[in-house]
Amino acid sequence: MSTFAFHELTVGYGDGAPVIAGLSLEIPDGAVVALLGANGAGKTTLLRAACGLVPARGGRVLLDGEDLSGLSTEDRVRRGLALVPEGRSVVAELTVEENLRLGALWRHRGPARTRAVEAAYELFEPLARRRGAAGHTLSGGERQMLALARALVADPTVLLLDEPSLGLAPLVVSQLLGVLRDTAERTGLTVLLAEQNVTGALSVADRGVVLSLGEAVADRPAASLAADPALRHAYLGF
Amino acid sequence: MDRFVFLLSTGLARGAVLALFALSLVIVWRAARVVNFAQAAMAVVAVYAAFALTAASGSYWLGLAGGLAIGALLGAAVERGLMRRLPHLTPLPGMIVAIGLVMVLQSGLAIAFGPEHRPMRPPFSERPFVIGGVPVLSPYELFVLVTAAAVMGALALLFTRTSLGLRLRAAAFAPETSRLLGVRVPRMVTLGWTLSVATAALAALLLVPTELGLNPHAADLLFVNAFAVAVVGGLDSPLGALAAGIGVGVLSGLVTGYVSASAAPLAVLALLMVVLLLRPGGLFAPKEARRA
Amino acid sequence: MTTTTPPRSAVPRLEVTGLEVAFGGLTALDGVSFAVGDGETVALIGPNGAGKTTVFNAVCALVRPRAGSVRIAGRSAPPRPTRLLAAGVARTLQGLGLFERMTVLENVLVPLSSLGGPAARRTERALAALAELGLAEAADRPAGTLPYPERKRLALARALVTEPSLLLLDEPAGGLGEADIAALAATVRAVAGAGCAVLLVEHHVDFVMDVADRVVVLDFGKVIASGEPDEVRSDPAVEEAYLGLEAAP
Amino acid sequence: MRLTLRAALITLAAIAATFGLDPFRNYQLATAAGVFAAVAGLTVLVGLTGQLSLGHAVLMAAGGYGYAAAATAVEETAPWPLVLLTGLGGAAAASGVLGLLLGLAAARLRGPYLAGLTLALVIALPSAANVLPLGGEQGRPAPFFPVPEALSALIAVEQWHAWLAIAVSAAAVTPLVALRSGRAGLRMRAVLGDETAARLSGVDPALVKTGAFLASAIPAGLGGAVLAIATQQVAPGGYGLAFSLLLVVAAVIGGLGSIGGAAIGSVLVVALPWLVDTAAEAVPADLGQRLTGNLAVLLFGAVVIAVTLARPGGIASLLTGRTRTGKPIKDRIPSEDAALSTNTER
Repeated sequence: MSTFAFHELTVGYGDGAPVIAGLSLEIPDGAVVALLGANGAGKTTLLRAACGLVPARGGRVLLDGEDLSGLSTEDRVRRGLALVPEGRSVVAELTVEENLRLGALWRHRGPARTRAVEAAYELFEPLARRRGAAGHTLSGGERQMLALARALVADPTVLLLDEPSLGLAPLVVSQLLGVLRDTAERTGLTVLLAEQNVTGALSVADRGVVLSLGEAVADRPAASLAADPALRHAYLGF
Repeated sequence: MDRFVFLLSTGLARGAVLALFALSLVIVWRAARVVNFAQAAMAVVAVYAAFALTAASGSYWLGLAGGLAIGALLGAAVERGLMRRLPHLTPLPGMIVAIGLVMVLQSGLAIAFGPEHRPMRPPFSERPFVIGGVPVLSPYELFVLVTAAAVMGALALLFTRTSLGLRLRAAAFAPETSRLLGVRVPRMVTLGWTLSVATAALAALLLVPTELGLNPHAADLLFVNAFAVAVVGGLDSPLGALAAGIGVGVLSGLVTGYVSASAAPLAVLALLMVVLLLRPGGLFAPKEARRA
Repeated sequence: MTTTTPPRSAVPRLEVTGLEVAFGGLTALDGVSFAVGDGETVALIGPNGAGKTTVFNAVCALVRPRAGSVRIAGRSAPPRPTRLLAAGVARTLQGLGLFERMTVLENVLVPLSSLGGPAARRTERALAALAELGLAEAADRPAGTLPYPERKRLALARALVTEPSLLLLDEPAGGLGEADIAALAATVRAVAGAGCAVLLVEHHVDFVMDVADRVVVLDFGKVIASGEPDEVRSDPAVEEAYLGLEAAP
Repeated sequence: MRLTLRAALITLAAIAATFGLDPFRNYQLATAAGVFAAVAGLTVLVGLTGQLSLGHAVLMAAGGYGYAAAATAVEETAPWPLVLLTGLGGAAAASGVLGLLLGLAAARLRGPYLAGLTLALVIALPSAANVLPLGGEQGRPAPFFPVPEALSALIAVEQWHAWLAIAVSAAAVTPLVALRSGRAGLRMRAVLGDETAARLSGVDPALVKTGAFLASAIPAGLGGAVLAIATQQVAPGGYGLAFSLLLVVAAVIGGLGSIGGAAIGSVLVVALPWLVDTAAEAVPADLGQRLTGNLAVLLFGAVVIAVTLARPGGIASLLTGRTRTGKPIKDRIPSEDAALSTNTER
C-alpha cells in the first residue's frame, strides 16, 4: 500500500510556467526514494509544495489516503509529514536543546518529551555534547545533524529531506547518510530524499526518481539507475 | 545630595514604567515585525475601561484586572482584524494602519468621554517615605516598582522557561521553520499582540495616577519615551528595553529636576540621535554576522 | 562550438588571485585564482554551495574577502559596488533583482542614469538595448508583469546597456527552455565577439560546453579543475564533485 | 518645457479660482497650499523611497521659523518682494539643514527606527521652542504683507495672501515634480525596488536616501513659510503630532508618490475638519463640542486604515484607474542567492 503520493500535482510561481507539471508519484510504505535532478528541476519546489509552503495550482498530495491539499503546513506536519529544508534551517537564536524540544512539542508531552529528546541525543552523539550551545555557533555538519534529529524527534511517518549534503564535507555527508539509512531501516520510516549527490543518494535509496523540468523522466530501482550511463548524461550533460 | 537621592529614586520608578512599556513594544516587534504606533492609544482605551470599572465597583483592583483584560482583547482584535490582512513585504503598511488606529481610538475616546483630564486615584499614598531625613520613594512608587519587576520577571520566565515561550520565540525568529515543526505561528502572533498590549495597558495603568489624570492622550509621551528606550536598547532585545528604560527614566528624572521639565524630551532626543548614529541597531542589538 | 582562441591582451580583464572569503567561521572560498581575458568566455561551474555566487559577490564588492585580490584590467577592483559600472563591469543577479514596479524601459534607464548628456540620448540607448533582446514591444510594461524568460532577458539588457567590458552572468540559462537558451548562447557569443570578457556561473552543462572557452570548476570553495571544456569533462575530480560519495557503511 | 507650462497654467487657474471665494475660503486655500507643499514633499519621500517620516510638521516649523527670522531681519530696509524672497531663502535653508541631518540618519536607519526618530523630533518641538531662541509657546511674528497699492482696490488681503501662497507652493512643488519624473525619481524608485541591483547599476542607496530627504524637506519648509505668510506668525502649537499625522494622512489618502493625490489630500485635510465642525454646530451643544475637532480625525483615521487595507494606491489611483503600488509578483525561486542575500544586503 502507498502511504504517500502525489497525484497530478502542478506548482508554479507567479504567472510563470509551472515548475512542477502534473506530477504523479507513489511512494510505498517504508520506502526510501531518491529524488534526483539538476538544479532547477523542481526538487525543492516539490518538497515545499508537499508541506504547503508553496501553494499548488492543481492536483493532490495524499498521506494515508487523506488529501492534504486544504491543510496548513502545521496541520500537515501534525498528520506525520516532516521536511528538513535545504541548509541552515536550525533556529540560530535557540540552543540545541531548545531546537530539539521545539521539534518534539506537538508530538510528546511531559516525560515522554524528555525521553524523545534524549533518544535523539543517543542517535546523534555529537549533539549531546553541545546541548546548551546556541544554534548559530554550530558547524555546518552539526546544523544538518540537528535539523535531521529535530525532524525525527516528532516520529514522522514520512520524512522529506532537501539536499542534506549541501555544502558539507564528504566525510560528514557519508556519516549523515549512514544514520539516515539505519534509521529508515530500523523504524520503517518513509523517506523522500532530494539530492544532487547522486551516488550518495542512490546508495541509501531503494528507488530513484529523476526530475527534469518538473516532470518525472525516470523512476527505477536505485541499483539499475546508478549503473545507467544515460542518467549520468542527463544529470551532468557529459 | 538629598535631592539627588530623591530624583534618583523617583526616576527609578518612572524608569520601571518606561521599561515595561518598552518591553511591550519589543514583544510585538519580535512577534510581528511591526512597530505599533497605536500602542499608547490602545493602552489608554484599557485605562478608560479600568477607570469605568473602578468607578462602578469601587475597587481599584477590579479595575486593574478589567483593564488588563480589555488591553489583551484589544491586542488580539487588532492583530486578527487589521494587521493580519496587510502585506508583510515592507513595514510601511503596518505603520500606516497603526497611525490610522491612533487617530480613530484617540478621537473616539475624546468623543465618548470628552477631552478633560479625569483624576485617577492611586491605591496607595504618594507621600514619600522619609529615611534618615531624606525623602525617597512613596508607597505608590514602591508598588509600581514591585509590580513592574514582578511582571517583567514573569514574562522572562514565560519566554525562557515554558514551552509556550519556546513556541513564541521560535515563531518570532524563524516562522517558516516553526511551522514545519508544527507550531501554529499565526496563533503565536496573535498571542504576542495580546501579551504586548496587556503589558502596555499595565504600564499606562501604573503611570496615569501619577500624572494630571486620564485623557485620550495620557500615554502619548510614555509611548514616545518608551519607543526611544526600545530603540536605544535594540528593538529585538528585552534586556535592552529593561536597561535602557531604567537609564532613560533616571536621566529624564535628573534633567527634569536639575534643568527643567521641558529639557527632558530634548535630552531623550539627543540620546536617541547619538545611539542611532553610533549603533543603528541599538545598544543591545544582537551580532549581525550570525547567518553563516 | 567555439574552438578559435580569442585574442588576448597582456593584462587580463579580470584577474582573481588567492581569493578567500569566510562567513562567520565558515570558509566559503579558499584560495580561488583564475583570470578572464578580453573577448573570452569563462564558465564557473560546480555543485550547489561550492561558492560560485560568492566569487561574483567578492568581485562586485558585495562581500569583503579575507585575503586575496581582485584586479580589473590590471587595477584593483572598485571597493564599492556602485563604482563597478564606471570600471566597465556589469552583472546580473541570480534572483534577477528587477525593479518590479518600474517599467521595462525604466529598468534599463537606471544604470544609464549616472551618465550625463540629454535624456533623449539615454532613452535611445535604452530602447536600442531592449530591441537587441526583443523587448522593444514591452518597453512600457511594468517589469513585474513579464513572463519569466522575458524577465531574464530584461535583466540581461540592463547589464548590457552600459556596454561593459566585463560581464558577469549569474545562472543566465536557469529556468529557460531550449529555444530561449539557444538565443541566449547567441547573445553571449555576440557580446564576447565584440571583445567583452564574460564570466558566467551556470548549472546547465550543455549551455556551458556550448559557449565557454574555458571552464573553472569549484568545489567546497576551491578550484578543483580548470581548462577547456573537453579537458574538464574527462577530469575524474569533476565527476566525483558532481556525483558525490556513498553513504558510510 | 511642458512641465513649466503646465505648472504655470495650474497656478493661474488656482489664482483665478480665488476670485470665486470669500475671504475665509481664501484663507483656507492659502493654508491648503502650504500643506500641499509639505505633503508633496512627504508623498515623494514615502512613495518613492519607502521612508516614513512622522516629522514633516517639524520641517514645516523649521521653514516657518527660518522664514520669520530671515524676513524680519530685512523687513525694515527692503521692499516687500525682497523681504519675501529673503524669508523664503531662510525657510529653505532652515528646513534644508534639518532635512539633510535627518537624511544622513535615514541613510543608516531601517524603517521603524527612522519613523521613531522623526516622531521623537515632533514631540521635542515644544521643548526646543522653549530652550532655543524661538520665542517659546508664543512663537515668533512674521512680516505682514498688505495688498500692493495697484491691486488694493481689486482684492482683499486674504485673497492676496492666497495668491502668494499659491505662487510659493507652485515654486516649491514644480521642481519636485521635475525631480520625481526625472533621473532622481528613477534612482529613488530603483533603490526602493532592489538595493543590491541598484548598487550594481551605479546607484548609491545612501546618497539617494539622503538626497530624497533633503528634496522632501525643502518644499515642506516652504510650506511652513506659506503658513507663516497667511498667519503672520509661527508657533510650536501649530506643528504638533496631530498635525504631523494629518500630513501623513493626506499623503496616504492621495496615494503615496502622487503629486496630484497630494493636492487632493491637502484640500481634504484642510476642508474636511472645517466641514465636519460646521456640521457639528447643528447637533446639541454638548455632543457638538465633543465632535468638534474629533470627528474629522476619526474619519481620517478610518479612511487611512480602509485605504491601506483595500487599495494601497490611494484615492488618486481610483481616479486614474491604476494601482501605483500593486503587489509585486513574487516568483523568486529559492536558491543559493536567496540565502546569500542576507549577507550581501548590508
